[in-house]
Amino acid sequence: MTSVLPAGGVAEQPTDRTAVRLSGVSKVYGRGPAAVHALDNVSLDVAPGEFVCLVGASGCGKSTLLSLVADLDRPTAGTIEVAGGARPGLMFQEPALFPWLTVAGNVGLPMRLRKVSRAERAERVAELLRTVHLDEFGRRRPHQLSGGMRQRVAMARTLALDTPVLLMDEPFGALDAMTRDILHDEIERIWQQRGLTVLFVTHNVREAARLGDRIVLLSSRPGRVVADWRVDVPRPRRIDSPEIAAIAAQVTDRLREEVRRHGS
Amino acid sequence: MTSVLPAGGVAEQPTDRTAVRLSGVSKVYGRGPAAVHALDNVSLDVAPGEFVCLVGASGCGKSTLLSLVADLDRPTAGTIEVAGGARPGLMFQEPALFPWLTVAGNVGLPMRLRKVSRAERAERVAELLRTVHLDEFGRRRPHQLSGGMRQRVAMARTLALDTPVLLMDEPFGALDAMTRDILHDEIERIWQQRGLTVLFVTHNVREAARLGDRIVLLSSRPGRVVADWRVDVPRPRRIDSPEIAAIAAQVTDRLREEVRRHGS
Amino acid sequence: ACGGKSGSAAPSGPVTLRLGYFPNLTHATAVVGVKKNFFAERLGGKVKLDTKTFNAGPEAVEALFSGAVDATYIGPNPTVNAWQKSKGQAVRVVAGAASGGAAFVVKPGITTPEQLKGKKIASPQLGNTQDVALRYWLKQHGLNTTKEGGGDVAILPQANPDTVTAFGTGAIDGAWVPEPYASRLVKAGGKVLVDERDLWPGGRFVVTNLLVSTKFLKAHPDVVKNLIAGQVDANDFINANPAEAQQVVNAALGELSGKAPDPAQTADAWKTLTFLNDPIAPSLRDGAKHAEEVGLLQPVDLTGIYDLGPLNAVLKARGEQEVRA
Amino acid sequence: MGADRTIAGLDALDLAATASGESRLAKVWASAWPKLLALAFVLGVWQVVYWSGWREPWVLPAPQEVFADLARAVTTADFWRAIATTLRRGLVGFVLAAAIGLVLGVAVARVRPLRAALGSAITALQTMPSIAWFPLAILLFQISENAILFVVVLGAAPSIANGVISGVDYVPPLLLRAGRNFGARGLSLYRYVVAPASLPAIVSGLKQGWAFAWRSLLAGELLVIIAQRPALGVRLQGLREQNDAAGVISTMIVIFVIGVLADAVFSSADRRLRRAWGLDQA
Amino acid sequence: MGADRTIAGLDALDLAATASGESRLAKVWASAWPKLLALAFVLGVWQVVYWSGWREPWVLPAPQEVFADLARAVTTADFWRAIATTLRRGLVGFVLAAAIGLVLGVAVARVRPLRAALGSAITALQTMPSIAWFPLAILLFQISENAILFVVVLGAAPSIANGVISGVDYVPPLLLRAGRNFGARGLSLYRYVVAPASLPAIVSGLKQGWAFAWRSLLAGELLVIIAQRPALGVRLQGLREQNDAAGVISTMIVIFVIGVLADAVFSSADRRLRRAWGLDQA
Ligand SMILES: Nc1ncnc2c1ncn2[C@@H]1O[C@H](COP(=O)(O)OP(=O)(O)OP(=O)(O)O)[C@@H](O)[C@H]1O
Ligand SMILES: Nc1ncnc2c1ncn2[C@@H]1O[C@H](COP(=O)(O)OP(=O)(O)OP(=O)(O)O)[C@@H](O)[C@H]1O
Ligand SMILES: [Mg+2]
Ligand SMILES: [Mg+2]
Repeated sequence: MTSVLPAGGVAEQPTDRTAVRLSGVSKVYGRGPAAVHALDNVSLDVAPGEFVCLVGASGCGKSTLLSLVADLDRPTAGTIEVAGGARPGLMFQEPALFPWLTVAGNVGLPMRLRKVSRAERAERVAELLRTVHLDEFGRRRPHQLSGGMRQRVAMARTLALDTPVLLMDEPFGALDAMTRDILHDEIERIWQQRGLTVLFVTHNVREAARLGDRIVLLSSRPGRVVADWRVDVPRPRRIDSPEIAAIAAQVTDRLREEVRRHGS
Repeated sequence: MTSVLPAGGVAEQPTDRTAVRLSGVSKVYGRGPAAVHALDNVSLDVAPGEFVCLVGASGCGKSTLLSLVADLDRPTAGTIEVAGGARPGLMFQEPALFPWLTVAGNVGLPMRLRKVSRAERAERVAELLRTVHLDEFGRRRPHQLSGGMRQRVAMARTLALDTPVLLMDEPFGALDAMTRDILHDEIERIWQQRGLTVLFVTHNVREAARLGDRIVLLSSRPGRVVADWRVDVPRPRRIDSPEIAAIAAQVTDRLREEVRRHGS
Repeated sequence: ACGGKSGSAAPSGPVTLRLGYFPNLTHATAVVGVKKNFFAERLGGKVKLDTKTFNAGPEAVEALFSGAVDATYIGPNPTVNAWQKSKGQAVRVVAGAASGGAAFVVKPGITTPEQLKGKKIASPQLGNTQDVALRYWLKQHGLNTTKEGGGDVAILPQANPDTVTAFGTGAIDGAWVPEPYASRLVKAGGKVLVDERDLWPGGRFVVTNLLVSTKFLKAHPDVVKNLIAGQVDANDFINANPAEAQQVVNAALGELSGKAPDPAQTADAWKTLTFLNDPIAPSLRDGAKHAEEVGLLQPVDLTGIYDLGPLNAVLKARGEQEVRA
Repeated sequence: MGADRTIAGLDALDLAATASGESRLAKVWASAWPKLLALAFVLGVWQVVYWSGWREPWVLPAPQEVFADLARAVTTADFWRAIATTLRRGLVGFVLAAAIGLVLGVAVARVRPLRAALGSAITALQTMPSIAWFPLAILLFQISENAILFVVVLGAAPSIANGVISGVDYVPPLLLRAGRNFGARGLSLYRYVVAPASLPAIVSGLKQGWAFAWRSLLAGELLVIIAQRPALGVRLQGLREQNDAAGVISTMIVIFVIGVLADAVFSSADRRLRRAWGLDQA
Repeated sequence: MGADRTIAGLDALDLAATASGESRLAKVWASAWPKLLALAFVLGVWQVVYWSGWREPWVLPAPQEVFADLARAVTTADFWRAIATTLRRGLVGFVLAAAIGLVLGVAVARVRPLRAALGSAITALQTMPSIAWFPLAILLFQISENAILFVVVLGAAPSIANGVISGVDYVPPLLLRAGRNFGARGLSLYRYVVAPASLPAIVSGLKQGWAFAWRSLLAGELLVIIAQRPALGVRLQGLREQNDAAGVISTMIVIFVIGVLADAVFSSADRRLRRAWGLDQA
């Protein structure tokens, strides 16, 4: 059902079937004695169409890794390659909505930047807002929304990017269990429909098991890949199914061990 | 083990044993056709020293309720009373850290405002940072922290307020399961030591069952109290114990029903 | 059109003469000449007169230097500056326009030079005509002054309107100023200690003259001659009809500020002025010498600053007495 | 119970307006009475000082004298022509300065070598008094409207550029990162992210720029007095030279009123911005 | 694979400095060469225009003539005394204006009736030219340093107040709520939350205020020329009245250099702020 690789990172042979490849990536913030080694020699290959969940303790470097893959920051060492020159879309850990735009304006912006026609844009924005169950809120401003609603708008906006590679940083952190379940179905549907490659950071190990083809565990300071599970549960999956629970338990044990070793 | 009250709110007789009392509280944002009825006729009594968890779908009015209790906003109707004139401390849903202060400066600010001496402040800040496992990060700036670390700083800062009533809005939303477990223990310890009254918003129903004396369920638009459970599991509790799981399942079912009725 | 072009145009072609002046009392010649068309009549149909008004001397000289005007009425002080800065190349004085119109007004208690010791006296601007006159007069009466305002009498260069206000509040004890400010100080309770006319032979000293760019003068001597002829007509008119001239000047002042000054005040000031075509060359030279003596001017050779040929030709044609540089 | 619901002075005033449900009339009144009170106060003090005989009336005229002067002026065509001329010059100069200031500001804010080269020069230019530019203005533009415009633009553009720079510098990095991630690069990043995010600072810079433009203009109008075209700056100087205290004060009142109107324009832009951003509810 | 790692022009320049590990010397050089280049460019153009004989040398002097003038000036004591006097006045006036502007700004920003009463008046005062205040300055302060200070403060304080107002208006409501929740009310809310949160806008307002102060000062120094005290404003006006083009330009250079130094002070405050807030890494 699951296969645990040896800790220390993936060492597969490079193939053409790689959507995202990190080779020996390190990231150090600052210099001198105050330097923070956020990532240390991380290597990771993600196949096209794969749904990879990243888990790890708070502050272990997950967000850093995503921002490197999204080319918003440069690694201190190592290389990052994204297949076909595609720019990955990133859903940030914070909603990062533009306060000067309405909800619909925020969701429509990536399309405006791609010069999608106004009519098509309106249609797609409406569809995306339906996906995140905010169809009535298009004309609101970000400050008029609740925390969870903002997160959903951010998700719709990232989906509007239409990129083949999607990076999501705790997209459902501020959502109640029900809404989260519904959005699990939606994101799975979109992933399958569009044939996306997804790198998905979460703290909810069950969520990782519910969604991922693989679960990658990062250690803390410095961030290293310490475990990599393949989740072979057939889809559609249910988050409260015993198989998912079993995998979650296994990952949780390993995570607990990591946290104990390093402190949080 | 649990007692479910009739939906529609608490109707106990007012007693001296009330720390926080909401009577017929409504909150409407905006006016005219665009008005949002965030809360509608909410009544709720919290006994001194009680740990009450609030759950509800995204956008149902939980944050609104907390900000009314914290006196940061005025109810459109109804009254809110807090025992002994104590000002409740609120941990916001966002970290809301001050970018111009270091981590230690942020945590120390509530004490500075109370004119706590410099030496005592330094000591307490160090203690609070130990509590949230960020003892090495006192001299960092908020922008140098990860999302989960920021949330923990915000928690330490709220604890520095030393108020008898504590309001927490999804304090552990951005934390991994391990760190969260550790902080569950910490917050429970502090709550018991200080004899606090806590109103705690969470999306994690297990967390609610793990921590709460009571779990209150709000419905969506307009927000109303629709259920109120007493959690009689003796402490210390474990989040993965079957009793907690059973209560969580019960709450989840009711929540699911609510969400289905209203849409998310 | 820029200066270069009109300066080098063939004398026969259409020419534009750009003439500058200040809308104030001492420029009454120019104001009357323009408003009553004396210039236009003399210049004839072939020459277009384009007038520009300035607020102060430096702008007028800047405009003359950069070719934005071809001629301007201006005071003796900027005249000397323009001559000196351009090393005698850029400009020539071709006529005078007015004389007089400056006085030393003090608080009533002061009647003798000795009483000025330790007092604060204002002048319009360091090194200008009145400032030099004040310092020279004080020196003649044994009172020392310095450029920095030290010495026996403290001299404060100050804008004339502010001087009137300052005198009104008692902040200064007197001022050597041109008209109409001298009259205003008198109205504010001051007393004339020195009328500058009393210091000059014949009571005449230059206050306004006509400065022409050398280039334009060389290219269009006939135009300059006609301009001067217009000015002579204007001065004749002023001297023959002082009341009407005052009205014209008052109206011109009113155009600027939206409000004409009190005619009585204008009449008061008018009495101290003489409008004449003689540039009173000795007073310019003596003024410069005085300035040198009180240390406000580098020695300057004014030889050649006057070109009075066209003026004398005009005067001769009218049978009037010629003037000398 | 006795809840702690007392609010300290300042905060009570802060919160007063948050309470909704005021009628329209009440709102107008709330904005009008402080203005009227301030006006009454100033007039009162002035009148009392006048009555006290502190200074002669020709130095410090009575309020009624000034208002009589103003009443006389408003009936003349020249008064309105002067205002129209100066306003037109001010607007043209301001628009030019805004265009130059915006471009310069954006370029300097984001292109490092340009910032190193020109950053400090912008402030230095801002501190240069208008009269210093007069010779250059005449040299370049002779005696023309353009010479006045030149002085106005040199006065206002640096201020606007500085506003833009400060705005661009404080755009939250998270929003920039979001914009980049959406494929906004170069110009489109400016158009869709940097510009709107720095709009508040830009509006504030434009307001400061207007003040610089207006002051430079009133000085610059003295540079070349263009015939047959009355202007406020010339008028102010003319009255000053006539030592007409009442006239000077009444012209100051006109300048003041124009300033208040200009402020109303900027403030309404600013208020709309704050409402949209959710900043007026704190 | 062929990853899309090309970065468009502007962005490349943006990012250039993010790359760490530069040596100290390299940094100094990176900030110096654009300045030197700009300087060389200006001097070059000036020299070429001079050589072209476009204008006579007394209208547009050669660079070397101006620098010779400057070199002569710097050896005189009066030159340095003039700079010292004007700088001292500027600093005193600016500090006064800053104090008044800050208090006024905070009061107007948060007390609604005051805002309604004075909000627009502040901008209107800002647009009032310095010469309009001269009569009042003399009335109130006679012939004294205080008259100059009065004009400077009236010039700069409104600008600073406007900066403060704009800063206070844009404090994120969340931070205000957090501050209130921690028990910060009234003054302490200002001290611990509003003031630091609006610091960037305040610094920018102070910079604009300095420019206003400096310009008002150079005009105001002509108002009362105080004995034995040479000053830059007087010097500039004196040289202009003598139509001494080289002298005017060399004085402009001095004013420019002082402006650059003033900017350096404000910029370093601003840079420190941005570093602390984590804004210089975008
Ligand atoms: N300032 C505001 N203006 C208008 N509407 C608002 C405002 N703040 C909140 N709302 C609305 O009030 C409702 C309740 O919001 P609230 O933030 O209390 O929800 P919540 O229960 O905390 O949700 P979440 O779990 O997503 O944080 C939402 O529909 C929201 O859109
Ligand atoms: N700009 C920065 N400057 C300095 N240190 C930083 C910066 N950004 C992140 N770090 C540090 O890098 C480490 C990894 O941060 P990162 O945000 O990647 O963690 P994370 O895994 O996303 O954590 P979380 O789950 O809490 O969001 C942390 O120790 C953090 O303090
Ligand atoms: Mg993170
Ligand atoms: Mg909430």
